[in-house]
Amino acid sequence: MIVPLDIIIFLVLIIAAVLAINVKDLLAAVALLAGYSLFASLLFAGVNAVDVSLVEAALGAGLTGVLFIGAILATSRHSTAKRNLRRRWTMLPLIAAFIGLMLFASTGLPDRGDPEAPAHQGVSRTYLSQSLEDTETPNVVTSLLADYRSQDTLGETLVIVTAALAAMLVLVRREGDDEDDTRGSDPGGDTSGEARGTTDDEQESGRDPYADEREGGRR
Amino acid sequence: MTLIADIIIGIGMFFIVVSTLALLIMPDLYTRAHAVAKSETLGLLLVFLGLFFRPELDGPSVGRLVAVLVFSLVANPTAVHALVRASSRSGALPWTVIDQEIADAELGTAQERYDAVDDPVVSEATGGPSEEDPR
Amino acid sequence: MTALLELFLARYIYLFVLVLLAIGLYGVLAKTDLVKKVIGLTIFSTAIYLFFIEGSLQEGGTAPVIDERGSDPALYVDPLPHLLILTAIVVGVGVVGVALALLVRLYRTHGTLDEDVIAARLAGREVADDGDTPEDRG
Amino acid sequence: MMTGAYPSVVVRVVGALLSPFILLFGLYIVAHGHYGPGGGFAGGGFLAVAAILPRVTLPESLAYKLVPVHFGPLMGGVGMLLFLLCGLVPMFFGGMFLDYGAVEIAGIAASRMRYLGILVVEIGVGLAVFGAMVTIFDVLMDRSET
Repeated sequence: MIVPLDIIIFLVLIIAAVLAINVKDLLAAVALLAGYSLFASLLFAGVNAVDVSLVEAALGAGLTGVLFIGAILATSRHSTAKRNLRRRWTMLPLIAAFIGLMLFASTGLPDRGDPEAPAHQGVSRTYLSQSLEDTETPNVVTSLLADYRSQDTLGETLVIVTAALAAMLVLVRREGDDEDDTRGSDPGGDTSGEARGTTDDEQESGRDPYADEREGGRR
Repeated sequence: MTLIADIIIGIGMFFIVVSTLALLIMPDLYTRAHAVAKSETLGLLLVFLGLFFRPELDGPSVGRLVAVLVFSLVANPTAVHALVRASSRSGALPWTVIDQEIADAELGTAQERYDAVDDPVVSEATGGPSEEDPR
Repeated sequence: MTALLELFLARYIYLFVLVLLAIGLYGVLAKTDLVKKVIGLTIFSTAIYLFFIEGSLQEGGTAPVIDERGSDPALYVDPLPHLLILTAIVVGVGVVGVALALLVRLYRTHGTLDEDVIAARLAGREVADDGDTPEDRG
Repeated sequence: MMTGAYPSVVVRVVGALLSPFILLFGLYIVAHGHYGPGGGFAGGGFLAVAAILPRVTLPESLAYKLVPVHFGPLMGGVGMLLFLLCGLVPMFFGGMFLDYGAVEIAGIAASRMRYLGILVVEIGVGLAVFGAMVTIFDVLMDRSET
């Protein structure tokens, strides 16, 4: 991998992550998140992790975005949550402490691309040299996934199916299940509940951000 | 052979760079989308055309390249079309050059003009004569 | 100076990954919008994937698909982290799906995704009437 | 909402045109995992995209006839069951759980047997991921049936 290109992609990743966290329009945040995943998949391809790159591009960048957009259209497009400054200032030292700890721990890690790193001395050498005669499969990741470590894969597949069933269990409306949809229009004591209507109308919800952009373009 | 391939790929990369520059310096969404839809598709086409002249190309690679080329030629303009259509329905106005004095003179009626321009777009999108929504 | 540059080139992955981890952690901890929390979670986990995959790199290694050069382990990168991260990405998508289902359910019940508002409302209800709180199950 | 016919004929035609090819590409990815990048997880993702693309572009009656709502949980269960059965078969031949090399069929070497076992496992994983993703999408779109 060419190192300057690597660094540029990392800078793009950082910018996309900061914007995705900070932008008000949630659909824009999801678009930035998909771009973040796509550049991460480029980085995976750069270090010869082709299988991971393919999965990240298909599932991480594609399907995650679709799921996010579906959920945002089902709820509310604009992030109207008020800033909680007290919480931010209590969290920042915590994050700084975490990063400092990690930085201290990373001094014990091997250099980048070191062939003598301890992680490479283990069982994966056996996998690489034995895969072709054991399973007739040139792609070692596939033979690892479905043969040498297939119990791991069995567990992961079970997790995926369980996640789908859990989502069904949480969200499917059943008969006689009418406590939904009444609480949303509840004229309760809070103020921000009324500010967030359902946004099936594109014209109303789209007017404000584009008006800002148009003013910026005319100046 | 390799020289021809390099020249064609270079021209294609020129178009991609130009479209990226246009994406950065163009003033509004419509001109940016125009740059992406036309110039970048042409650049991609030229890059793939140059790859066909590379000497290390074999049979399966040609098939894959053609498949990727057809996919991107179909999908890229469609995505831009959907994007521009959605933004037009949301009421994004195209960029126009206006003089500062005229702008100051018209400042009082800006909201009125915004509504006047906005309404035809909305009515066309929701119930106009060119409507093709089957629902 | 050159020693510093060499140190940077050998270690810059850890630096960038730590910055991404910090951004993701900030999104999870400091934002009150729940969708932003899920976005922060995704950023955090993708940074972890990057760290893991960069650890699998070996100088002079190519993609772990055995070709005519033979099956000498020094010719290929380490395939084991690829397997682990491959399954972790798919599980991450499943986790995001369940989290979004919970968010939609919360929105149906409370009409908002602001964490502070929901927490205050839940606390208020609990004080007001103890037993019958159907929204607790949401 | 997101599902239903997209009100532009270009997007509808391209969506209808592309989704069978994406389906084919997903099947290729699932089956080609032995020789290149790919396998059950990525292929299942592409299959799920091929099922979701008609739902967001084509009319609902057509899209939900192509891939019905109950297909998601069904395919998830079928894939999981295929994986489990593939793991159980070697136990009847005296092998361990998921040790396909222990299966003895005349004329097929043990390494070839493991090759075929990998193929069956990949297909099971692909079906499970496809079913799970389609199910999560349908549930978020409020289209699931109990």
